[in-house]
Amino acid sequence: MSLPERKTDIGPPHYEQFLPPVIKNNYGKWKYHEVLSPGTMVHVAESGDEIYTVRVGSPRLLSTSSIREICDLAEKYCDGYLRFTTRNNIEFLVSDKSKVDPLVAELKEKKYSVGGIGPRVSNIIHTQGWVHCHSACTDASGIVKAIMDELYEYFTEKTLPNKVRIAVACCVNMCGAVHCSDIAVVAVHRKVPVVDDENVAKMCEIPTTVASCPTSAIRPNPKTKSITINEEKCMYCGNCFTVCPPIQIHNPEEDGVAIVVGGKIGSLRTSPKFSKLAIPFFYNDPPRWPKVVDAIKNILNVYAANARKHERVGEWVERVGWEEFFKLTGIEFTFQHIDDFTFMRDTLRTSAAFKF
Amino acid sequence: MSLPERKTDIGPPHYEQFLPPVIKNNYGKWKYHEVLSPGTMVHVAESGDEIYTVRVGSPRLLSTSSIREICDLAEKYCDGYLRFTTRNNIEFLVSDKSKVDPLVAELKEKKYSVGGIGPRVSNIIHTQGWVHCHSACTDASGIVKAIMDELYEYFTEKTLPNKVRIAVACCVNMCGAVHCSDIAVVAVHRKVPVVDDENVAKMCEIPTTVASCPTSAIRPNPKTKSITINEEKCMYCGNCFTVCPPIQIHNPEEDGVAIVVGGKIGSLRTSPKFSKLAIPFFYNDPPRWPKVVDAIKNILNVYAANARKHERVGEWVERVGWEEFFKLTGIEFTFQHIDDFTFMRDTLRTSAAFKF
Amino acid sequence: MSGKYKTPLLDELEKGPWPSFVTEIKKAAQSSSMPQMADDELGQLEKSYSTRLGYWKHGGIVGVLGYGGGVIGRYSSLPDEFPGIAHFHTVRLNQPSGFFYTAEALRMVCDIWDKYGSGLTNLHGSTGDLVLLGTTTENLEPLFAEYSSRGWDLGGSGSAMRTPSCCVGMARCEWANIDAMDICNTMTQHFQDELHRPAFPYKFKIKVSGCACDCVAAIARADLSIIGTWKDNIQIDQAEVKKYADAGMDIQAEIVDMCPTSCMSYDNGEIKINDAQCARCMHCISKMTKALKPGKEKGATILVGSKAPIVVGSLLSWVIVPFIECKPPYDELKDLTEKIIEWWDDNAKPRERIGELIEAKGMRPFLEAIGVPPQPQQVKEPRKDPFFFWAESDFKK
Amino acid sequence: MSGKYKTPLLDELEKGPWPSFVTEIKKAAQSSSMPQMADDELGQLEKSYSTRLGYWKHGGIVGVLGYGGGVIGRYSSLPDEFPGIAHFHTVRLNQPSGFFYTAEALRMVCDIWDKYGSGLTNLHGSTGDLVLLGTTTENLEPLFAEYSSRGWDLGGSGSAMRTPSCCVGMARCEWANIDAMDICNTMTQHFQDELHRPAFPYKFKIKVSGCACDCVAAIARADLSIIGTWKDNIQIDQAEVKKYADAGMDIQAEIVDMCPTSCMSYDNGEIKINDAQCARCMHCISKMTKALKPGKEKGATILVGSKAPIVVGSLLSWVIVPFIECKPPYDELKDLTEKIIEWWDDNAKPRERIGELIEAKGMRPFLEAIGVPPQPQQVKEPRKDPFFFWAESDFKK
Amino acid sequence: MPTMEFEGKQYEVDEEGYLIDWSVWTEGMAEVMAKQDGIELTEEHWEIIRFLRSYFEKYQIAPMIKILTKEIAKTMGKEKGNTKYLYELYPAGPAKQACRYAGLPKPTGCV
Amino acid sequence: MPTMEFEGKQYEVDEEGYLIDWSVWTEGMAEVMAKQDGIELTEEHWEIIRFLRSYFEKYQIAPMIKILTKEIAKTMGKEKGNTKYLYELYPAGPAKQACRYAGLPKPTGCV
Ligand code: SRM
Ligand code: SRM
Ligand code: SRM
Ligand code: SRM
Ligand code: SF4
Ligand code: SF4
Ligand code: SF4
Ligand code: SF4
Ligand code: SF4
Ligand code: SF4
Ligand code: SF4
Ligand code: SF4
Repeated sequence: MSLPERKTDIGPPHYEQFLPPVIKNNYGKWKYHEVLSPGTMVHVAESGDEIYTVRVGSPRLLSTSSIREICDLAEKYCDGYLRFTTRNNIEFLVSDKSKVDPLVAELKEKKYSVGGIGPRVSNIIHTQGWVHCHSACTDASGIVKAIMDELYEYFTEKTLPNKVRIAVACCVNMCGAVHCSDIAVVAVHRKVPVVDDENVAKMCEIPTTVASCPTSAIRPNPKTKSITINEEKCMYCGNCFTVCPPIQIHNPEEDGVAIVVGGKIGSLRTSPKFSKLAIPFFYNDPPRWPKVVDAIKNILNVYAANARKHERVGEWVERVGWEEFFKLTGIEFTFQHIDDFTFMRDTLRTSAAFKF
Repeated sequence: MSLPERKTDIGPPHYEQFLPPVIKNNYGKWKYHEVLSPGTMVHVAESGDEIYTVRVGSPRLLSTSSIREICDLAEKYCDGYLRFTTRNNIEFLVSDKSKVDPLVAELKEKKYSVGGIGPRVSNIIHTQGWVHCHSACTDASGIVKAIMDELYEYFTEKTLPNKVRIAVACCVNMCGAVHCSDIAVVAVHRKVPVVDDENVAKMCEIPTTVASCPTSAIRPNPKTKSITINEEKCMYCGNCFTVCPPIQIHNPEEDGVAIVVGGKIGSLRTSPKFSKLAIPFFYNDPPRWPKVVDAIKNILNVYAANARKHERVGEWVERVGWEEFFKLTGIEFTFQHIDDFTFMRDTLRTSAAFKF
Repeated sequence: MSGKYKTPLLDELEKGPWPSFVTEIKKAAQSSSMPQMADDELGQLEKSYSTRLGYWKHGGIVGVLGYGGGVIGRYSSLPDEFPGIAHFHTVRLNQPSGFFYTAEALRMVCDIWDKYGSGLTNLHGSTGDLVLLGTTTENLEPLFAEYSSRGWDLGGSGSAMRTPSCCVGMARCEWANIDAMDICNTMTQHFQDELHRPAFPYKFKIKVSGCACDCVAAIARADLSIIGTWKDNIQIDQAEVKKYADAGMDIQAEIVDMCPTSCMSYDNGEIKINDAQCARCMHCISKMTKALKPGKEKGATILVGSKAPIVVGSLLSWVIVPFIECKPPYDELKDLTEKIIEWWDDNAKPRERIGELIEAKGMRPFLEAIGVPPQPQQVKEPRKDPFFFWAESDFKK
Repeated sequence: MSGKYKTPLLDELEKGPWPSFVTEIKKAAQSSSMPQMADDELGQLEKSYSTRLGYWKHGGIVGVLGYGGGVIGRYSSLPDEFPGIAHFHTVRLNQPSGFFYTAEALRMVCDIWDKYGSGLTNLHGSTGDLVLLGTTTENLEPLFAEYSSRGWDLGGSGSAMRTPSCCVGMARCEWANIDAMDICNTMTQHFQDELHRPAFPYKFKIKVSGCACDCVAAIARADLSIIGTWKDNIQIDQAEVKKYADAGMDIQAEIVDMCPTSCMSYDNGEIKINDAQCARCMHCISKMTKALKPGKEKGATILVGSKAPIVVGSLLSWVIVPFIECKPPYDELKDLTEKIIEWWDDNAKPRERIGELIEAKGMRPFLEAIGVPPQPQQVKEPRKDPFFFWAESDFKK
Repeated sequence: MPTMEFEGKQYEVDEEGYLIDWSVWTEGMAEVMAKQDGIELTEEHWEIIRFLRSYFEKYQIAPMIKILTKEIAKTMGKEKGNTKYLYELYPAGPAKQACRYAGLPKPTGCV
Repeated sequence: MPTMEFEGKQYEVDEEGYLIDWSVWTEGMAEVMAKQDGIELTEEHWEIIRFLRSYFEKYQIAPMIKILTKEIAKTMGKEKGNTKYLYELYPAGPAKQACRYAGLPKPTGCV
């Protein structure tokens, strides 16, 4: 079979061709929206036109078969129009109000997870993990599934003080937005990488490898034409492994995940915030990482019970103080919590006022 | 004349011998105090005993003659008891209430500056300047005198939203508490130091000199056995000059002072704060540095007009935002204001929310 | 064709209400023309679950002719045990702005993918691409020919411009101050060469959000973050304010007291805003969308530099241009972006992101190079130490 | 003997209401037995005012026998022009804690000083010493003999313990939670050897404040900052609360709304405090001293590390021990201080302050060395990046 | 581990044909590799290979593309100092293909 | 600039008697300086002077006091490895007096 004519530099298809007519007609002229249920909302245009959105959860890792099923539903209820959200949920774009309830009914019948709109837990941003990435220090999809099963009702029903954005990163490269999430899981190594001198000499750019280390723990070793790592200085970031494969960072015995909390993205009320370390380590515990799931649920519950309406996790913690966060959640405070890197100065307590 | 017997390691005289009886009797048992006027306050003990304090300003640099005059007054009104404050004011400790008014009257008659208690400008913390320090990049005493003359009524009469702590440092060693003052003057160099190679080679520890540079601008120069300074990297801190005298940092043409604002020490309401750069430079302009004085008065006035009661300068600025501070004071914002050193990350704006 | 491996651990993850990726992998084997790929993916993943170790080699260097990016080479480190995934490359298709599709278009993507790949996808990748997960080297050229002939192009990878992405913006949001989708699409088209042929020191990402809610997380993960805002006054509909109050909203506590600048008041059922003091944070607007609206003089704030924590800790983007107009054809924006990239490209070391470069060199040379003056909006607070540079030009003043 | 030089510039600074240091210099020449010192000081200063340049050489290395510190050597760089200040050393007399004096004691200080020095003083130096400004090398020994025989000792200088200082504390302040003056005096006596014979990597300063108002600025300029606090509940006198209200204080706005932890309320004329949430910041107490008082279970917070900006920016002290009892003979405090100093002395490079050393090594080795466990009170917030160390001992858990 | 035959000897390469040991490379290997890709190495191709190789030997790292294009501009003329030209010569990409021919370590990381 | 006479030659010193040029020092100068201070240099004194001098020649910096005391403890016995002992030998302070005798640059800074 001869191949069709190949093109380059055409860029993505123009979005316009995928917009439902009501959106095209009211583009930039929306007046307000209303959240009708945890999984449905309506946007009303200045013209009075309406577009209904029905949101369902997605594992993000989708088979073509599942995509086709979703397409079927979109055709049945939405003239074929659908979109995905920036957090990988599926949104059915219903122009005909009367089709909303039947769509929702069919979705629920087919066990789709309708929800995620408004002040609740939405989909978990995550990345490849053992499914596809050589850098993975844990599996992302499995942790996500385990957490979402447990927090399911926070997606489909329950209300929280505000949105809670959860993320999972399968290594410190942090391909998601873990560094600014309300609650996030990030996989971490805990052992100095093992250097295969022979292959480092053959396969690696030594200056690049030396330069890759954030703590200057790496020095060239002229004798072996390889490198040596100062064990005192190494904090297991794996950046050397990224640029030089024969430096092996994975250690299935001692790899695992940390939990960070209190980040946010939006500039509402308070500035965007980085997530901060809450729990430094759990061993990898597939398939369901039960301790990780429990810990997250605990944090979420304490937040739900203590935060004021509209307060994000980080805003609540900053209002009550981190010392209070540790007390309320019962999380142990360890040496790992104390910053000894870039932000050390910025994070140590420089005030005589604090809570006991 | 034979010398009296020399002693060592005796430490300072014990304070107890200098305490007025009423203080000794009520030590640690004070109940409350009341500010009676800008220069007088009374402390009342649980026992009902009272001690009156009359505070007067001091240039800190005092001649023995002046000290004797003060002693005379202390003897006349306070049984000889007096103290100095941590900001170098003189405090007459009056145990007999009836002597307070006569003391104040005599002080005023003798042109002492009675004041500095409560929410006002107190004495300016400052250091040696040209009077005694080789490191001085300006004179401290002169600037202090010029400022206090201008702000005099804020010491003796006027009320401000809260205390305003002013300081002057004659070089970036900052022997005062300039780095945490409401408003402060700090002398700065602006030119790369000039190296006298021959004397550096003879008189300096080269490794110490190299290590002294915060920006690693200094490299040893094996040829001259001296050092070389990378002009691009030098930010004129003078630390090399401190450890190696033949490196000359003074430049009378281009030395001058910067004004920093918004620092505080106490942990009340908000954490202690570093002062931040308000105006990067004024030329040294002895004897009265009029532009510096004007600039400080302007900042003080804007603060007085805009801050809420009990707000310190830094608290006010942080509430309204630094962009508002520059707008209200009319101070020009320059490249120098943008941190490019230790705290750069911490100071750049990482939010979409700010005022225009 | 599924069921090649026993997967007791993964099967656990088919239980529970949330949709299961394990089920998806199993389903993929049903429709793909190469079912062995998803099968072996499942088998290897089960092995990872039992040994707690991944089995992928470092990224490979495969691609399509004429492009330097868009494909992530991937090889199993156990090709003998799992031959179906000896090659298991991902293809990044550049998503349409805003992630809008028709069923028809998506089906086309699926059909081609079933023909040349594993049948597994990510909708979407973290950067925004439509990620096709798992194909072989020999299939890359035909696959690209089919996709490109049908209007789909590859996204970015490597040391290149990365696929820009954006929030839904004006398509379905009443708060969009800029046309995020149009800007995203325009920038993507404008930088096609930079996107496909890596020639930068490292990756460069662009993300566009219509307002400070920042629904595409631009401020945290884009070298260039474009965020919509306005200059004039918030539009207030007092009748609607009253309705919120009537519906039980505690306007004082939920809105006024949470305003970060305390520039609002609520008296006699009316909201008043001192707009000169408003920071346009979006809190009040987002919680009272029927009553409050952004102003009419719209544009964007340009921020630069965010990234993940490697090497010395994450960065959030820094405000560079507080306000810029954003109207088609967006010449000013393109121009500014080009200057930003040029300075970075000229000065960065390999693997140095622009945020890191600015940190290394200081704001001044960067701002001078792109022709933006210093402004208080660029800082949260001025510097705290007395160590600042002077340029020769400063002395002339 | 004054009037040797024309000083038109300095004379300007005798005008105006604030007391003039110029007048003081002129006066010093009247009483000192060496009037030429103050005279030449004035002359050289006038020259500095006209040239905008100082004329002092780098610090000299003079002192008294058996001591390594306490005197700052100073030489004019224009000894021929100003011979009176060819030598112009300062002597640091260790002040009595709290800066209390009797007229008698001060007169004695003056008399000796007029005999051996310029007649100029600083009451006090920034560290706290009673500074005697300007004497010659040959006068140092006799001067020291006279002062020491009369109960006065030198303060610190050089790479040594520096003269500790403190706020007025229990002597005249109702908020003192610790006996700042007694602690200051005790520590000064305890560290006499370290104070007089420099053997540290650099200076080490101790300052003691009775409460979080921190009237001696301990948190900003002491390597070891001791700040009084309490553990139990703020003592409230509701009758006095009422009086403040009656006197016109807006308690809600000035007190309750300014409480940083929002742990107060004011209802029906009564203040209630949720003490578990109180940060003991001193705001409410300081503004309503008749109504509110610190609790009864008193002690101190120990903070470490503050200093001026050289080398890489100022530091504020960091909380190390949130609460420690402080009762005579203060054994726990002395012990802790010794451990802190020992770790620093063992590890620091020359000219490295303890705050800088902790920054270089991390909190963990420091806390482990002094036997203090990690506690959330030590941080404002936990770390933001995922880069943290593990010790072998952590794995055993 | 796959291998590549050259002048009768076997050399280890990875699954993408990169030499495992950069130090064993000789010029002839580039010809063999190019032939496999159906590319005839012209002097223009060699210009790039030689630059890559000598740069690597000097600095132990592959040059950034911008350094490569600058060098090309210098030696081949300004109009050729751009990525377009490089992709004409090496359609699979200069970083990928030319580095392989030059026997450099496989580029890692950022993909 | 004041000078010091030694073996018939004049050497520049500062107002406190420190040699301006540390490189011109010879052992005999120490004797001269000590004599001026009324100190008789014993072997114990020399132990310190030689250590200071050799340390400086090796590292170009004066040792910290704690390094000096450690060294003394090593060579002279533990009970002498303290500042008290050093001040007995050099009442004006080891850093000040012994460094001067050893011809080291005058200590700067921190006073
Ligand atoms: C659909 C989506 C944009 C898209 O292009 O796909 C979107 C859509 C809307 N966002 Fe968003 N946001 C979307 C991701 C985000 C993100 C990005 C993220 O999570 O990675 C953020 C930043 C989160 C953060 O700050 O950490 C985000 C922060 C907000 C906020 C700010 C919430 C706050 O108070 O902090 C609002 C305002 C609100 O909820 O009141 C908002 C409000 C909205 C509104 C109400 C805007 C509108 O008028 O249409 C939309 C529906 C809200 C909802 O889902 O509850 N959206 N929104 C994204 C849906 C993701 C999902 O599937 O859950
Ligand atoms: C006398 C002195 C202590 C001493 O041992 O010498 C002292 C004495 C008192 N201070 Fe202070 N403070 C003294 C230096 C300080 C300092 C240190 C400094 O300025 O370098 C501070 C920290 C300043 C800062 O935060 O930057 C200081 C911050 C305070 C505060 C906190 C003010 C605030 O709200 O931020 C109070 C409470 C108040 O004023 O309500 C306070 C309150 C007091 C009280 C009312 C305490 C009392 O009950 O006796 C005393 C009289 C107040 C007054 O002068 O208005 N004192 N006070 C010092 C007088 C210095 C002077 O001559 O002006
Ligand atoms: C596929 C994707 C994760 C996903 O599952 O969605 C991904 C996957 C990888 N990322 Fe990423 N990154 C992906 C979005 C991100 C993001 C998020 C974003 O773009 O918004 C980030 C954080 C933002 C940023 O750029 O800093 C991100 C930060 C990194 C980093 C750290 C870069 C840094 O400067 O700190 C690396 C390491 C590197 O470049 O060597 C990295 C490297 C990688 C590599 C190539 C691993 C490597 O070292 O070679 C991963 C390949 C996985 C695989 O086998 O398929 N990835 N990566 C995302 C791209 C899909 C897409 O095109 O849509
Ligand atoms: C006299 C005094 C200023 C005054 O007028 O009050 C003073 C004067 C000098 N200080 Fe200071 N410092 C004085 C208190 C301070 C303070 C404040 C304090 O102790 O509370 C500080 C800031 C706190 C700190 O320690 O960081 C201070 C930080 C410095 C520094 C910077 C140290 C650092 O680590 O950053 C230097 C530079 C140095 O040590 O080389 C310095 C150096 C100096 C020198 C010795 C200059 C030098 O480089 O040789 C000055 C001698 C002046 C002279 O000719 O008399 N002085 N110096 C203060 C001591 C008087 C006293 O004993 O009471
Ligand atoms: S976070 Fe790490 S392991 Fe996960 S996809 Fe990104 S690079 Fe791979
Ligand atoms: S893992 Fe990170 S810290 Fe450790 S040697 Fe490698 S690059 Fe350096
Ligand atoms: S601040 Fe500088 S100039 Fe002033 S006394 Fe201290 S060291 Fe000397
Ligand atoms: S002045 Fe400061 S920055 Fe400049 S060379 Fe000297 S030590 Fe370095
Ligand atoms: S960022 Fe703003 S404009 Fe864009 S979808 Fe979110 S709320 Fe709407
Ligand atoms: S947008 Fe934010 S800052 Fe502006 S009025 Fe609303 S809440 Fe206040
Ligand atoms: S620090 Fe506290 S105890 Fe000491 S004087 Fe100030 S207010 Fe009183
Ligand atoms: S001491 Fe401070 S935190 Fe405690 S109640 Fe008073 S104002 Fe609030």
